[in-house]
Amino acid sequence: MLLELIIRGITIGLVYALMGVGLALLNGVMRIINFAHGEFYMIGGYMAYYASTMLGFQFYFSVPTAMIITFILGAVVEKLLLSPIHTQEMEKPMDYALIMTFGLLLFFRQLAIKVFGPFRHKPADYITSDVYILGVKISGNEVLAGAVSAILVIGLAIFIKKTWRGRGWRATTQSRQGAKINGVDIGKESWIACGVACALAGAAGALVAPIFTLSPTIGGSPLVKSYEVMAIGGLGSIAGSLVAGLMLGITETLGAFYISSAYKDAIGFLMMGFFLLFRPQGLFGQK
Amino acid sequence: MTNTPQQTSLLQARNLSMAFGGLDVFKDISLDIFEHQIVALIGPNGAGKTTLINCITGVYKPTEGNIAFQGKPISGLRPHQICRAGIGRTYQIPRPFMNMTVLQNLQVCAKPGEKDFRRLLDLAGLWEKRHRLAKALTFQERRLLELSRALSVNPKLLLLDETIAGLNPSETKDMMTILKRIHSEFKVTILWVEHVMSAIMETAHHIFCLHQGALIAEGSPADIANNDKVIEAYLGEEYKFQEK
Amino acid sequence: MKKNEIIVAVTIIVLGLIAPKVLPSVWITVLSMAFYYAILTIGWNIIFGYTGLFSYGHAAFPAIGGYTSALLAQHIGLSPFLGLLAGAFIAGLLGIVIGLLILRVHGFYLCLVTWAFAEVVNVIITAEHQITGGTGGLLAPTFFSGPNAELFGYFMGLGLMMFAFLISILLYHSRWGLNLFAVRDDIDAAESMGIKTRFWKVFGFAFGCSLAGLAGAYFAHFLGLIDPGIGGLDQMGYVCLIVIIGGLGTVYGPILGSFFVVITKELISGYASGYSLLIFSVIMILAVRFLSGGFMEIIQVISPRLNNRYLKFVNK
Amino acid sequence: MLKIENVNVFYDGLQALYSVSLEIQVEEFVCILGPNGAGKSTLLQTIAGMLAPKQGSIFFENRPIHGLESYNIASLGLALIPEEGWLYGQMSVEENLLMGAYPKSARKNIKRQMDFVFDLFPVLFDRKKQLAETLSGGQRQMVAVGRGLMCNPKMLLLDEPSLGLAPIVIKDILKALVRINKEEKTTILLTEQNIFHALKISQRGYLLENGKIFMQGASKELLGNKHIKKNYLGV
Amino acid sequence: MKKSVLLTAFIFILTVFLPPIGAMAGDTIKLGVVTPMSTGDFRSGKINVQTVELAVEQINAQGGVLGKKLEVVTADDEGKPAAGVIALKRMIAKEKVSAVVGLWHSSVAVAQEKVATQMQVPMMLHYSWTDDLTAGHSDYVYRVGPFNAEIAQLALPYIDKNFKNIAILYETNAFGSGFANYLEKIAKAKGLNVYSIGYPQEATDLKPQLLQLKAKSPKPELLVIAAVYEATNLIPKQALEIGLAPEMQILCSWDWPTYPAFQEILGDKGVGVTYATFESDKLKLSPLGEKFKKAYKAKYNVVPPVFALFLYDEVMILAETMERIKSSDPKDVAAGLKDTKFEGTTGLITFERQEGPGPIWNQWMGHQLFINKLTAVDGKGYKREQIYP
Repeated sequence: MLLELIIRGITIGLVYALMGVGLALLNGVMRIINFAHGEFYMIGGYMAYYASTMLGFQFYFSVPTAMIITFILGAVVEKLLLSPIHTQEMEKPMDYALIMTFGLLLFFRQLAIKVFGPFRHKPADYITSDVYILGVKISGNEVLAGAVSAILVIGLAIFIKKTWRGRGWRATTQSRQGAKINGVDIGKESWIACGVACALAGAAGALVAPIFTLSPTIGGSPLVKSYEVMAIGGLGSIAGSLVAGLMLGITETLGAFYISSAYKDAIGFLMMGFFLLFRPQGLFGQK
Repeated sequence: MTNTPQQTSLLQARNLSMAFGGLDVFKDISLDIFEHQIVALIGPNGAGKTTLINCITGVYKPTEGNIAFQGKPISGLRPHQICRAGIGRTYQIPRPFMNMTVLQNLQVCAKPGEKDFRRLLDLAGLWEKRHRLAKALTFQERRLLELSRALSVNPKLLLLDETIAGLNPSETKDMMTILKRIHSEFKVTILWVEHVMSAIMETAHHIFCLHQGALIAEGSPADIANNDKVIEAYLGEEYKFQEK
Repeated sequence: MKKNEIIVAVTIIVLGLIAPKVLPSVWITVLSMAFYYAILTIGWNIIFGYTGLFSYGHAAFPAIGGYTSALLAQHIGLSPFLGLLAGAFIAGLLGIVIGLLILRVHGFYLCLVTWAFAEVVNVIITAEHQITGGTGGLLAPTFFSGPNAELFGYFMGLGLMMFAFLISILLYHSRWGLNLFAVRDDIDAAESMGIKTRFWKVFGFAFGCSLAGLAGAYFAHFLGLIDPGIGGLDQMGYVCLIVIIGGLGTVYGPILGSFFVVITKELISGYASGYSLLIFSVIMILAVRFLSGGFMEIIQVISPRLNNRYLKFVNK
Repeated sequence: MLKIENVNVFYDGLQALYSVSLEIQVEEFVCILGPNGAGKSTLLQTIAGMLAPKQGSIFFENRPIHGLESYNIASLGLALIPEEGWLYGQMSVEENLLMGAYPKSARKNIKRQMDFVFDLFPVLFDRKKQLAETLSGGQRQMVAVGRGLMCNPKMLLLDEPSLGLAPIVIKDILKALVRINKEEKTTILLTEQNIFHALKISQRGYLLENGKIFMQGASKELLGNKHIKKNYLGV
Repeated sequence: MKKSVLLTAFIFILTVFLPPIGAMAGDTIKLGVVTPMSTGDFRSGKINVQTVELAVEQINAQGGVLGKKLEVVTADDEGKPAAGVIALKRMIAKEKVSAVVGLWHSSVAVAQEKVATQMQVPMMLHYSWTDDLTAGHSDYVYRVGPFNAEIAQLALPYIDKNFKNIAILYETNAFGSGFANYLEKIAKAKGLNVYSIGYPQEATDLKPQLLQLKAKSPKPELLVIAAVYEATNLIPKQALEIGLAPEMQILCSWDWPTYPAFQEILGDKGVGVTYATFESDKLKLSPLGEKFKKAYKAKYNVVPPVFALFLYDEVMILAETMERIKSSDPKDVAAGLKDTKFEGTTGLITFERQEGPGPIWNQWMGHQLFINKLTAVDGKGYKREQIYP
């Protein structure tokens, strides 16, 4: 049983990591708190659903479609609504971002109810057969979600580490002024980074859509998880987010089984609270 | 030099050291500040002057050494306790409470019952503007407000951090007048960190010179001006460059 | 307490007393909700607007207050009026505990920690369904019974709101309030100027929480029911919205904002039922995008002179 | 090379620069002297586009740059080495240096520039995998200077590179500056509090006081100037 | 200061003693429908509204009630107790309805019951199963439909006959907890081994709970799902995915497997799931019931679910009661309902006052429970087979 729990924890943990990584990126480059992150997850899920039902796409087309649309949406949102944070000198940028993204959360959720309908939808299973990992039966969808999440997170980590743009983003995270004088166009990088973060959330939504199904309100839980991942892994740390996601996934699964399934969601929050209070730099960060 | 300095020690620092993450800011500093003097603390940028002020006011706890104020040890106390013991301070960049009115800025710090705000604000020339928010004031006015706020706690010792930096000559002159008035009218001892040498030479009774975390000289203005080490610290050592 | 504020307070009381006679009776519920939000947001205004602590877990405290009072009424038959006190007391007590915990975190971290706390409270309420009734909620006795119960509940709310309003005004003009403002504006400078910042931080936080607890208990006994929705994230969003629209850190802000938001919501839902939240979120986004200063900014944009008068009015 | 005309800059409501004008020729080594708070950093940051002048104009190679964003200015070959360093603490020395070559135009000859930087500061070569925040003050300053050099700049703006450093380290850095000026033909504009250092290695100097150019002249002349000694020590 | 206090006191006295402006009596009789319309089980809510509209249409076509037309007013309770209470309060205050029907989720109705009693407006329940709703014996709450204790009793013989170890997965709300507790009690009394686990109604990941069941020994042979919210469709799917089903049989507590969403989510994996229902080809309808079924099919092009029958009965009962007592005043209607004797769609409906505590005071009883199994699936839907009785 323990083995089964750990394997399940890892699969879900990878999806958490994917959500958290996007948020960590956003927070690093733009220094804002984003409450609408979960809504891009929801939109990504719906986009994959429509791509698969209306256009008949297989998952290797429908998931990228969802990512492209959420990328565009994220970039537009940044350009129109969030950019004043770094283009104008704001007295309280955090409050602005908080309330703005909260407004976006409400907006997307309500719009989704009107556009997609309040009904629960589910795209056709991406992989219909089950997979056995170390003798544990796991549905193909979950394996796919875990694997693609891992690939995306590692891909982002490599992108951030190796490319000019990625290096620029990391530089912006650590010293905005330094990045400015080194020639980083923060306005432009912000919308790209925001788009990428949203695309990652959209990918997560698209990947788990056949597992947990879709409804306009599904954005809440992944939002919460991504904040937990980000806080545990350290603000702006990609590697930290990956480890934190796995840690959260495994702890939650084990906790729900051995302690109480009703308190499953509290586990992540308690971990987050603990880290914020006693190790605010996260798992890997230095003070 | 209007007053005759009395030789009672108000603040004693003994073997003070401060380090951040293994990096020494200053090391083994001992100094005495005597009552009713204007004492200046000079030194090039990065010498550790502001850190010293922060140690005295309790913002940082010195890694080693003791500070005594009026004979009582104050190191390890929280800043508000040190303030209540009679030490007021200002900041390099003025930090009044921006979203409070000028009057509120004074009211909040003063001990209850002492209501002589008019005198303090007249000194700063801000009585007319007492209902304005601090953030609506000019830079110079904010600095004056901060000064009168520091006086409102009835300090025995006032720590000033670069009070005339960034002021133009006429403003500097005004500020000097105000400082002298504060010294004579409010009977406070002043420890003044400053860069502008001319101002210090004119006002201070006693000068400490800090360089790279060590006290390299102390004495009267005249002594300091002719001190080789001080000149060296400011003008730099002679370096020989291989110039073609 | 200034003359202007007395005038405003009396006007609100007068309008509040007349309203049930002239407005259709459906407005009683609506306005009572506005009273609830006003008490709740006055609390948050003290925490954030006065003390400068961005608590994103404020919605947990009405839940705590409401459930405390409802449970006490259920188990030991405590009267709803004492339940208000109990709710405020327990919420304040928890506020002190959380306030002590969050002394070491600032800004973004503070926001996340308080949010985590609120969500843990919500999880507990949902998980302990044997005690709290789970998502179905818990029944609570109403203040009064009989056909006029709602009207009396309304007056009760008006009274409580005025109580909270007066407290926030008194705090605003007192030395206590000044200490909170100093902590908000510059905590280091405040500490160096002899203010016990740790104490005032916890005080401001717990005080606001206790008002939120009061609001929660009122909500429970007005509706006769409390459910976990009261502590949800969307409620927190409303709290932010109300205070920001009304004007952060001002005495009138929360009340102005509450009435504006609740009444607008009611009017919108009358004309475009089902679209109300959508329209509302658009208003919210536009308001934040273009008017970060709330109503104050509208006044400023329209007329600087009016703004000066307003400032004088508030601060005099 | 660089021409500044009547620039007025306000900083947080306070006027920091009062109609400052100066001109720097190609391959010149110019220093700006002045006490703390005189406006030296403000001036350099204004040139680099971090602050916008309220009035006045700035020309770099006869191109107006006063309206440009800092990232545009960086790609023109004008590198600022700020007082606080603005290093990327969680990135390695090598990555910090690479960031210096971020503008597209600078990415071609990274190898050469990197070698030059390591030649200037051999200590950095040994520590190139180390995180910047673990370096000592002097090494950080070297990284900052090296990062500025990575884009093969036509002109270098240095803001108090000797600040808070031990004499031996200051010596290394100043030596490096002389080399950069001579070998790379890079124009240098340097601000210093320590006038002796600055005047010793520069060709020309400006004295900035209270946001105004108080005096200017060849370094040798200024070095002997009585006013400067008086102005600094009050004797 | 003094002046303003006096002024306040004066106005307070004035307002408290002045009579409020009364609402005008309208020229229609209003019937309220408070039901989930946006979130919660809004699909059923839609059927509720349609049913009432159909019934009112029929009544108005025959001349209305007391010479006036009946008018339907609807309100959304969002499936949430607080929203439901506010919706009901507003409905009563604003519209002056004569009675309220269509109430759905038990947890919402439990809260609404207090409001209706306090505001003295009769409310009628048709498919909210919690015993407590009528256990309070309020004069304003009536139920034409089944309730938890009754359903558990009806299902028990089937469970007892086929299984030894059963598991109950329930929503932690009034309906779910109530049903699970009662079933557990009577099943244990029969000597069955029962595991029961609750979960919050919004949850979409039920694997933690299912994994706990999977680790139990002896293994449960039957999983009873006591749930109403939409996410519950995921439980059979997730049970299959972790390998708990199909060894363990799944029994859904009512007929939501017949809804289209079930097929969308489960597809061919839904085959083999069983569910309890009141609907069957064997269910005998009265002539009124047949007539309603036909009319509903004609108007909405689907066969009405069984709860629509109960709701239809309620509207008819209300109309009949008003005619009988010659009044549409809510208080009178509530009193008049006690003497109901109405030949409904499935049989005679009376609200007899039986002795003793429990839910059966204002409750019509006359149900038969069937258990169906999904046997095959094609493009149109599942094929089902009745396995009990």
